[in-house]
Amino acid sequence: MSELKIINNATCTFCGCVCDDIQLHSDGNRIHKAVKACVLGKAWFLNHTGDKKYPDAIVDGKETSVEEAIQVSADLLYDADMPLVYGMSNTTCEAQKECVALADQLCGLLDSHTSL
Amino acid sequence: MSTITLTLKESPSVPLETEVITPDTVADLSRSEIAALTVYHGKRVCRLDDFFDIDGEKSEHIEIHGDLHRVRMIGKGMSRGSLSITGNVGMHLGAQMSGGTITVNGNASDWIGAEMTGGLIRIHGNGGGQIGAAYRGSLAGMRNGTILVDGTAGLEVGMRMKRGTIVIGKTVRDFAGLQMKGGTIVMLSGAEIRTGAWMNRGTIISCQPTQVMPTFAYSGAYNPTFVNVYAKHLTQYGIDLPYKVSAGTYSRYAGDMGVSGKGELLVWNPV
Amino acid sequence: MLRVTGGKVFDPANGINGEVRDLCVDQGRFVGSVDGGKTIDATGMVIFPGGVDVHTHVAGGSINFARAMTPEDHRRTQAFIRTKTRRSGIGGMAPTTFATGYLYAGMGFTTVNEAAVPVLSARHTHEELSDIPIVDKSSLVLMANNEILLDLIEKGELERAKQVLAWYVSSAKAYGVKAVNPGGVAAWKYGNDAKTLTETISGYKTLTPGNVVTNLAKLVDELGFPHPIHLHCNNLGAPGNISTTIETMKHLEGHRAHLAHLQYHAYGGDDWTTMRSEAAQLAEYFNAHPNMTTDAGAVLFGDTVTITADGPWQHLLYKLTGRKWGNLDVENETGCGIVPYTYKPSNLVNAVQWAVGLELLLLIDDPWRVFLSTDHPNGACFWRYPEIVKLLMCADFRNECMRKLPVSIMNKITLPEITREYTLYEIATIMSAGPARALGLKQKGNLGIGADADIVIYNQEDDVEHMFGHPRYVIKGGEVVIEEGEIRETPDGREFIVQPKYESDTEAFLQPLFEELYTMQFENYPVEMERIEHPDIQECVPVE
Amino acid sequence: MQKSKHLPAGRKDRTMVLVDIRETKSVKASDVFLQVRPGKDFELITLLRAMLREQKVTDDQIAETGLTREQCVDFLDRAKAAKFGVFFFGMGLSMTRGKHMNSAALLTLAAELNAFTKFVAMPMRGHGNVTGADVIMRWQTGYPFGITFNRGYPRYNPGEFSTVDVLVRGDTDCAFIIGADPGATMPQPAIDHMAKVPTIVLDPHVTHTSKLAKVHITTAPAGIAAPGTAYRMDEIPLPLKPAIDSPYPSDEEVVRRINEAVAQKADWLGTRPQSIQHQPIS
Repeated sequence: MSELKIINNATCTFCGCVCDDIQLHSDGNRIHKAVKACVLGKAWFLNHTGDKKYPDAIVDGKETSVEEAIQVSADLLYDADMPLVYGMSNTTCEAQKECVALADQLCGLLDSHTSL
Repeated sequence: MSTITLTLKESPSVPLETEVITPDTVADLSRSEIAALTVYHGKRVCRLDDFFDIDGEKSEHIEIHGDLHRVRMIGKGMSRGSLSITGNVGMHLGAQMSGGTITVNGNASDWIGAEMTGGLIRIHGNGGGQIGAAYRGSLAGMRNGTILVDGTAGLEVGMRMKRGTIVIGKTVRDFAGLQMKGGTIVMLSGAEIRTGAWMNRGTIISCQPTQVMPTFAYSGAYNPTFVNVYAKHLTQYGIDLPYKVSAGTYSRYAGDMGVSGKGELLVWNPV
Repeated sequence: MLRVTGGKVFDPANGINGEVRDLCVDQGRFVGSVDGGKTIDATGMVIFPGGVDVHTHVAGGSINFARAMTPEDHRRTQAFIRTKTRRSGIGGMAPTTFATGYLYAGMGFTTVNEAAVPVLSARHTHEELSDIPIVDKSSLVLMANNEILLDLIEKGELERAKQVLAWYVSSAKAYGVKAVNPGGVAAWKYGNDAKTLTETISGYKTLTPGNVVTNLAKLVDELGFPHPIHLHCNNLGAPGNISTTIETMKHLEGHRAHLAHLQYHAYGGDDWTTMRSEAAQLAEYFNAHPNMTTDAGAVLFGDTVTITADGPWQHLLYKLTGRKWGNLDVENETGCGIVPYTYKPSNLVNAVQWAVGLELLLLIDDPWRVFLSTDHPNGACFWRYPEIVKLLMCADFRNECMRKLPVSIMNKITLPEITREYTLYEIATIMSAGPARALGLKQKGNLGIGADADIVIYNQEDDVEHMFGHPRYVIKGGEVVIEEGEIRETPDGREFIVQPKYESDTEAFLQPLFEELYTMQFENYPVEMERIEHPDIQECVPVE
Repeated sequence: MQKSKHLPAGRKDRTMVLVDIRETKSVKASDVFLQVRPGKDFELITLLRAMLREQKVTDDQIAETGLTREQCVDFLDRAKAAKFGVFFFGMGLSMTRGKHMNSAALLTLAAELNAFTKFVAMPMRGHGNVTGADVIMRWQTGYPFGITFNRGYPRYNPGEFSTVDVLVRGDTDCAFIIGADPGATMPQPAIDHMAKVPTIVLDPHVTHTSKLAKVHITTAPAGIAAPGTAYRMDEIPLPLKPAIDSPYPSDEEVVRRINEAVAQKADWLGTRPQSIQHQPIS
């Protein structure tokens, strides 16, 4: 286990309040403490780890590489007549911009959690 | 009278946008020109004859057959002629039309006659939501014309409509006449809830008991003369609107007080 | 490398008035000569430096709110279709970011100044600015209603105020300072406004809008920002506000200042029915005081959406129109109101506004001090500038337009008496050279050696509206971006910013105040330099 | 709690009114609790609008909403007397019968209260950065959600292009899901359609949606292992500070690589014009 580092004024993205006054104590693989976080925020920070819990990628139920999965995804989206890009709640603005660009490039549908 | 007949080959896998199917577009076109009209199948740019068998040419009377539930925008913006549809049809039927007639033997989806300014749409089956409504953000829905639906209708019927008539045969869902500014909605079988919410002007007539918003004030029972006139006008479409004093009276509710509205909701009380 | 040959060059910054010159470009800048490369034969064509918009609203929380409020406009307006290399977009009253770049470049503008950014929204604004392609950008932060700053000015702690101002501008990665309705937006938090320069601002003991105006102008000069204080005067849009405006200008004596959209500040009369133009009075004072520049904030008839940090005004406008209204509050910094609006020639007030914008452009003698703007999108959308150019260049056209106005306004405006017609040289001044100079951007608005190679090439046409709306070529940083109405390339633009120095104890002073007032952490507030796409830091030189 | 020139005593200077259909733990934290009858939010807000403009309403009409006249009058008095009022509203309003109209009702009431004092309304957004998606879509496309690009430019129509409707009607033939688990939350017909068409999921976990998908790619959790930006529900962006190292790539990286892979393929846009002056369709 590497040395414990403290991150001040970290931002919690569990809910829409997006508190930015959290102090995180992390060993790089696991967050041990999330000071000032609420119950929901604590669970959010403490439940994620740097462990490899899941396969990198799965296609048709079989484990595969990210690169392979990206190629399959690109083929499927490209071949579709009306692809849909949806979600974008639990992700960064930078990823969201890529998603809008994807829907634009695909001439597809684009929608977020807001419409639910 | 010659007719152009379009028969859907098979139901498209994703929505097909066919605003080119209007009498105005095809009136002067040959069969091959009609066949080459552009339609959008999802993201693909296609020809009309990729999806339809086409018979006839140069006419402002169109008949369409098939399962058209994914075919959208038929008759959009048309100003003349007739469209006769056999089968269920998709969204935006006759939206923004200014004249002519559309008849559907089947159901039609949302946005029938949205923002229309004239003409007649008659649906013999059920209609969807937002009939004669304003598109999101627009200040006004239908400005004139007539929409008759024999069956049920969905949400927000006549939303922000300014003039014209909508008649719904069976039950209407929530928010009929939402933010209505004028015109008339007749509900032969009543509605679910929030009828006339935020209406400013206009008339909603319910021929069955229906729930009234708490922001409508009861203001007496009577038999308004204009209903008489209306009823006679609607008999030509086979619609039977009660108006005889001997048969009952209308309870009048004024509202919506939430917006200081001067609209009225008339609910028929048979004797 | 690029050479543009044979064109009639209008380069007011270098005194070139329609002479035939060759232009040489290398590495994005003008050079004395080039060997090889592409040549554009511009024989018979007119060449301008790329346009510069000194005052526009194209990015940030408020315009983005306006986009959400106006789907009906997006549906009816111009749409840019996706290509293999170019993003799609929507034009209209509040264009999307990509379309904003296409539309500005499409009429030959290569630099735009976003004129109103709350520091809290600076991070957001920069994100949007980086999504506006082709043009170079700068932004101004709102400072005239900031609680911390106003408290310091009230207490007379001006040196501290200067440090705080420098810190804010530096943190926001802004280019300069904008003041909107000084004290009025702060008063709006109490449901009040600040309509004169001498009344105490609600919530303060002694502070007046006049104090704020004078001190902010002084601080900006002392910090030496390339662009002076950019001021939206108190009492915008109200009949009789000419007295407030003249009073404001008196408070600015001895300092540099840019007065935004003066059209909205030049009215006489007591109420809406008696409202009249006082453009002549305003121009007379302005002509005699060379410390100031302005932009017209001209109005054109038609649909638009109005956006301003002036919350009280927007609530009034909402009540007048009875249409939609959006209202934003930006913590202790500022606020914003949004109201869609249609200017109609039959409306007396709108007709006066239309005339005042043109009168100011025609009655202010020095084209180096009055610039083309519509306060986009408030007076009209920026992509309608070519219509204003035609109104300025053709007195006959102006008279024809005036015939559509109600007869009863003729004694309320000066426009019918004005015969002045702008020359191409003057148009190049108000559209490019002048605003570039006012912004302190030496590399913009001129075609001299070393400047950025932003070039507009027009076919010379009698229909100047068409001519200015459809450049033959637009070249940005030496790259052909528009050719015969087609978008060729969509390179990223740069962002001009300043990084004024402040005393090292400024943060220690601010942090406790900040923690009491703000809902976010002090550390997370400044925008990191990495967030700015292609930053171009401009020097600050204190003004004596 | 923050103090200011306007509210020097912090929380003590503030009044919190809680409106809900049942007593929750939040009641303790609030100063006033109003228990509205389920499904009567729209009616209550519309009644308050009527009372605000001094229209006559009867006690019976008020009683329909579950409140008394005293409660309504007290609430309006407090709202009007406030220095700065805010309505926060959540899914109990926006996701129950009436949906967007319930939200619209509250927004309008807030607007009308500005005749008396400063008042705003703000949705309490659910998951993390959904506000960011709204904000970005608005500046890049002009619309906040419910968008189609099928004509090569953005068009908007919630109900037509919104996901639940699209899936239930079967209007899409390939779904790309990121930062959401609709397989756990959407109506069954929507889930069935996702299972029928090829679905691609990006998520830090193997989710319900992953299990019915053709492709799942594991990504680093945003803000915990992946850096970037997130918008607070009042549209203020904040920087993210990752605290752990993830063995997985970020969403941003994976979507960018998919974008690049699609860009390698032949163009189907072909013959469309570069821009159109007036859109032929709404």
